[in-house]
Amino acid sequence: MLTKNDIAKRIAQEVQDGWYVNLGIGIPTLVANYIPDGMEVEFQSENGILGMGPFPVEGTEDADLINAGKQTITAMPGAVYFDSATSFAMIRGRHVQLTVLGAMEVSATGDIANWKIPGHMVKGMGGAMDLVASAENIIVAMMHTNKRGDSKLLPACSLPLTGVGCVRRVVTNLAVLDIRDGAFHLVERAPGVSVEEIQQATAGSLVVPDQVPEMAL
Amino acid sequence: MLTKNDIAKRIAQEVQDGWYVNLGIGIPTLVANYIPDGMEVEFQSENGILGMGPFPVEGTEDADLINAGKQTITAMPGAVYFDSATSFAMIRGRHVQLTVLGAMEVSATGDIANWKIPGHMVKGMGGAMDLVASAENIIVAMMHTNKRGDSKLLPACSLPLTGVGCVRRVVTNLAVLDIRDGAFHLVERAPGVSVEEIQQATAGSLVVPDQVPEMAL
Amino acid sequence: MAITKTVRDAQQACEGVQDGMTLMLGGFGLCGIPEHSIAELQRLGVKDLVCISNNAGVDDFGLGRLLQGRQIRKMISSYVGENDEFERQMLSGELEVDLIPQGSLAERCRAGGAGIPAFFTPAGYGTEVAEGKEVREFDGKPHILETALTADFAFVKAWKGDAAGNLVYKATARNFNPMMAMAGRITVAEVEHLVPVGELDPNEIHTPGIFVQRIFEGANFEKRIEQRTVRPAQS
Amino acid sequence: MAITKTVRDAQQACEGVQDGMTLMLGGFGLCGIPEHSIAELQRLGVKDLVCISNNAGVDDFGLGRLLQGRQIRKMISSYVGENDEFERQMLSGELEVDLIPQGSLAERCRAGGAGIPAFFTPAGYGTEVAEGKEVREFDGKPHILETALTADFAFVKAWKGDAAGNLVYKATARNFNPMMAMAGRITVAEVEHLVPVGELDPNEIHTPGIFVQRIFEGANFEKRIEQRTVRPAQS
Repeated sequence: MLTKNDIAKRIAQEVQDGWYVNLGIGIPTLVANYIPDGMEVEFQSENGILGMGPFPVEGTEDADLINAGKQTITAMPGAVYFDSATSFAMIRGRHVQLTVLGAMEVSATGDIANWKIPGHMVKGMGGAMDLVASAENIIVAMMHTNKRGDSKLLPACSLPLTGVGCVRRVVTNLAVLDIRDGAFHLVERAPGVSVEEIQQATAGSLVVPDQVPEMAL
Repeated sequence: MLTKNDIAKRIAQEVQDGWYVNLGIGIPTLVANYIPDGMEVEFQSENGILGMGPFPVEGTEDADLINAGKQTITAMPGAVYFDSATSFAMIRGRHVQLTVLGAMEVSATGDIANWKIPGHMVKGMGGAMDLVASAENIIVAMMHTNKRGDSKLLPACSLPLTGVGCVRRVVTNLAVLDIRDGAFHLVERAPGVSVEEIQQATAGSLVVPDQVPEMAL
Repeated sequence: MAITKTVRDAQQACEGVQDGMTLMLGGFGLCGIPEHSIAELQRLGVKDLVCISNNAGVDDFGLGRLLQGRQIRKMISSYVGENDEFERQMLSGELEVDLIPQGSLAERCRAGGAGIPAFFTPAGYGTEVAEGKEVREFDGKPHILETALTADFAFVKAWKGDAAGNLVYKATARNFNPMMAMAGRITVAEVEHLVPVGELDPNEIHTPGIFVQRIFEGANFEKRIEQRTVRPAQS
Repeated sequence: MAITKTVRDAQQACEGVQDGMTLMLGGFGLCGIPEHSIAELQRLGVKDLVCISNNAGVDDFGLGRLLQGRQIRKMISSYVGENDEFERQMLSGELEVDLIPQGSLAERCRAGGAGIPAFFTPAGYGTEVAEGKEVREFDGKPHILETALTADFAFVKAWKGDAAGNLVYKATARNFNPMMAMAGRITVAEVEHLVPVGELDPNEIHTPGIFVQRIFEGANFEKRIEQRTVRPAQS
């Protein structure tokens, strides 16, 4: 079973040279830690920076330089700042090659719910609806089940949607799964996790090929 | 009867402190020459400058600094450059207080035609359609009649339109006229020009008040 | 000759703000917010405000200060966490909240300033955000029609500015400020450094002065950091 | 780590341009045009092009060079004077011309780059530009629906740029370049000065590198002036 850092590590393997990548809050943020040195990848944060670097060295924080999670950050050489309209022009206009974000639920048709639980305080969708409606390549990073042990990979989302038919791949603590033709297709198992465990934890239609390799991390 | 420079001089009297002004090609361009020193007025050129100054001193021309007429210009202190989308955001968003432009025909309902003569080479509307569709305050600067002596102030335009119901005031070599309620309202006569001459040169409905003062230039 | 927009201070800048008005306020979280104008709005005690702002501040800073005095009737935002008083007022129904996708919020403000009354975007299609909105397909993909936002007053914060209202922002403190500056009937800019006209390079200005009606230099910006994240200094 | 976009020269930058493609070309008049890319397109001899450009150059410079070789099938522009060969081809029906208001042209390119498939504008309502287009009233004022423009290749010209594709324009040579950079499937930038990554202040970049796929430094820009207007030196 993968840790959150392992999930990030596995997703980092999806990133290709020359890609602009938007990482959501939580596990997705960790992906940046596992990009190989020398790989030409730039991170976009929707509040207005391309070329986001690591957290600042203590004492050099700048209140004017934050990421979408409102954390203090740094800028890499070649970075650029821009306004929010331009930022979402990049996202909506499909200039960002990969979006990684968390989810509460994902459906077998690629729907995603990650912003609202009826009856609970609703904080808002932030940029998530723009991101999922536009990105060509969306990977969801999440635990396979919720705190009650219920599957988060469903035939249909029960929570209010963030986007429709947009998720292409899900990486969980148990598996890598692709979404197509109305089903989850098992691609890889987490080390030590059996196909049966994955089947049990997946409520939506699951297609299991003959060979399901274990992830190489 | 006014010269082209006189027309510009008369229009300059319309300009108020604190206004951003867009001047079209031809007579309108001359308006800038008659703004009193010390008046806070900035000229916008739709190709991307606010705070346009006079032509450059010989030898200091810069190919990168032109106006919408493609003439070399200078920038005043406080000037700013921007892209064409932002430029027309200013125009469409009604941030420019006054637009002065030329016309081939103006109708008594405020329609304007100034871009196309069927059968002749059509060069295009440039920014004129955006300007007339958006500006709150549009003054047309033109000769009262065309080269054949026909009135350019008509019941309805005969040429393809640039904009509909948008012109508020016309300043010609003969008169200042306001457009409202489907008629030209005579406001001022050019020095030495009689009301009868203006009536004769105006094909559209003309309302003449009891008193028609002569322009003070 | 450049048009002078300078006012003395936040008090003069906020003249004319009245109960029931719609305000835009720049900033993302607490980054790049017009903190002096917000303090003055609190002092003025204007009520029943509709505030368009990406976030709602924290309990004692940013828009949280106006929430304390129940000055806000409605918030139009994309994300409103980090504020207990906000949560209390929202859950009790005292505060109306309109949540819209962040990109649509930014684009709707720009549209308002640019004279574009409506545009199509894919964001929110198939979600509750699309309810009651026109849906149309372009290239086989459904989009929803979103309308422009404008405000009686827009309050923005910049790093540098001049008397002509030209503004330069710093780093990610730019965020929503440029579009909101465009969309205010009266736009008030507070800046860290008010420089003489002509000092800003005309190539490097982010907000042309035409969008700004009033400008003042604020003293002692607090510029609070919401999430201080650091790494240790390397030895 | 920054993504490298540098190519050797115009020849490498234009690889993949084919007959029948839609191209965008920045510039206003002859100001800020991608003159090296145009020269290369002429050398390549690609034909049947659809060119989106505010103007069409003069007889022997700018897009006029592609008109000479009858490489252009259709021009989408706002103003096309100053070019005899253009006039000849247009009147003879060899060249198709789509004239659109300048502000709509700029906004349609921006929309294409920003994933906005369509928007409403008042420009052109009641004129032949509105023919066949949807009309809708907002606040009692009629607007027409305009759609986004995109291109297979966009060619832009900047003053300074770096290997990451970040661009800075000079003065009014900015014009259509930023929006066209956004709207090209492949955007080629030619710059007067290619500077090391990290040298451009990230606050002062006009076109973020994400919009640019190829960049090269041009040698010996001609930068022809169309209307040289001057006043005498004062004594």
